[in-house]
Amino acid sequence: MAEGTTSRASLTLESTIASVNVVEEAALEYARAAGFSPDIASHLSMVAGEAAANAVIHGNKQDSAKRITATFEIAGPALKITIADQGAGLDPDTIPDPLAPENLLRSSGRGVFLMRAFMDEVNFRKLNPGTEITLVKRRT
Amino acid sequence: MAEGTTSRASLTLESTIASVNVVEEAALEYARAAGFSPDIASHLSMVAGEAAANAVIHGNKQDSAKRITATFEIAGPALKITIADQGAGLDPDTIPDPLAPENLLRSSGRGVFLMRAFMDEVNFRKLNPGTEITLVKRRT
Amino acid sequence: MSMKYTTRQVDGVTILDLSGRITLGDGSVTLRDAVKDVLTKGSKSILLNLENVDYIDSSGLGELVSAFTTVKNQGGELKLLHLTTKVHDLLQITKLYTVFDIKDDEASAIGSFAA
Amino acid sequence: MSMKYTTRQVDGVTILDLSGRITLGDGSVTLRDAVKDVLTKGSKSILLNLENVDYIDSSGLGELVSAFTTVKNQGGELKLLHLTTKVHDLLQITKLYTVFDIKDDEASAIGSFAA
Ligand SMILES: Nc1ncnc2c1ncn2[C@@H]1O[C@H](COP(=O)(O)OP(=O)(O)O)[C@@H](O)[C@H]1O
Ligand SMILES: Nc1ncnc2c1ncn2[C@@H]1O[C@H](COP(=O)(O)OP(=O)(O)O)[C@@H](O)[C@H]1O
Repeated sequence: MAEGTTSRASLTLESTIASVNVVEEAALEYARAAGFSPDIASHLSMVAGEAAANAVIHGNKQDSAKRITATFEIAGPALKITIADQGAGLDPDTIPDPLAPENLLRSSGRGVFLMRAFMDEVNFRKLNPGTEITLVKRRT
Repeated sequence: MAEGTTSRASLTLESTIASVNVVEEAALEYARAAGFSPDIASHLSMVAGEAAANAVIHGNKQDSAKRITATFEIAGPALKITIADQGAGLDPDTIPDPLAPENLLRSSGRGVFLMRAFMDEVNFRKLNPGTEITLVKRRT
Repeated sequence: MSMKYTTRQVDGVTILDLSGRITLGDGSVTLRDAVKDVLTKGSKSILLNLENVDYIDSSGLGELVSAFTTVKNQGGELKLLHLTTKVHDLLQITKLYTVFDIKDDEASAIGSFAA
Repeated sequence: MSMKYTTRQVDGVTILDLSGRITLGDGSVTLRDAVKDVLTKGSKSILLNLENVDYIDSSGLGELVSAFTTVKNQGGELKLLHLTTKVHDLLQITKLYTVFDIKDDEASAIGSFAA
């Protein structure tokens, strides 16, 4: 896809694991379309899946009345993904550090850390109600 | 998923081949979630991809200003998929029969035929502008 | 995700061992280029081994038909080998089963070319 | 799509050859059940061969850690064999590389268990 091209996709999905898989697959497609290498596309897909899983599980608590939305935007050299839920919200500053010795053997708590490790930008925004997370990866 | 459960997903996607792949993957996920066998899920995915490809290519003619929408609904024993575009529309009665001897060696024209072969219901509806195609498959 | 192939020569027949998906986009283009390439190199007896092709859509079917007619128009023959059940069913319902010469056994498939 | 595994016994060590994806949902559940099953059968020396695992997410990492602590709490040992680069990198950035005993060679991995 040529530099400067902007494309957009938006998905409104129910709060299920199937929806997490759909977000992963969509992220993989758009990462490829944006020209990312297979390895980076795979990381982008994984991280988008982490954000979608959080929206489904922690945010909407798999409530069948609630939806998650995912958007994908290829703008110039970057892929921007947003994932939003209708849950109670979160304070990103309170998320425990999974690298701290006392957390190293926990069986969860590595999702947001992986997002930050693999993406160039990770931002949380409070919705009313819910959380929107924005993930940006730039081609270098 | 229990009988009677209704779940809904809706996707708004740009008019690209990447979007066709996203629709195929989403159809595969929801077909599995609806309890269809792997073979039928694969056919459902293929046929949803045919409808999305038609929306992108024949409908929106890959115009970057136009979008396609796809919805997935699991209702009781059925999966219902709709695909809509913003194109010039079509008259389904004018689609040539790909089984007619004079069409057998054509390199295209089998998409709608395959939809009808694999789905329980295939309906076309005229939008303003565009086409909406509804595909229904019931679990038996 | 998309299609891959390798090429073998046996008794004057070029066998293309295809694997993956022959679908809209990459898969169809790869098949077209592969067949063109074989024809350019002067071989006109082509056997497509579809044993490892598990997914074809209407674009892929269209590419198979195109390959068939392209080879035929140049005085050659294109045959199909080892269909999976899925691909077999697809050729059956689209009546393409009657168009293609479809083989189950590689040795006799090779022997069946006009040479 | 999701994870599969087969089980082998070598010199008192149970080797699980895993393949596919260890992710939220099926993949993680399969791993948990597999390890439980081995423990139930009385074996406490477990080697997870990850050679054919090409995709792990944070749930999968969590399941690996759970399996490790479950086996350890029962007085056993769980080690990892043949990491792909991708999985290796994931264990490195999450510092889990320091938690697990990770092996490159099957024979010496088997010899390293307390028995
Ligand atoms: N969308 C969200 N809504 C509410 N809370 C969230 C959301 N995403 C993450 N969290 C909170 O942040 C914590 C850390 O998330 P994460 O790093 O992904 O690890 P995990 O999901 O394995 O717990 C979660 O346990 C949860 O409390
Ligand atoms: N969404 C659409 N908008 C406009 N025309 C369409 C649409 N879908 C199908 N058509 C028309 O119907 C014809 C048959 O479609 P199809 O059976 O899928 O075969 P193919 O796409 O290979 O031509 C197309 O060639 C096109 O003219």
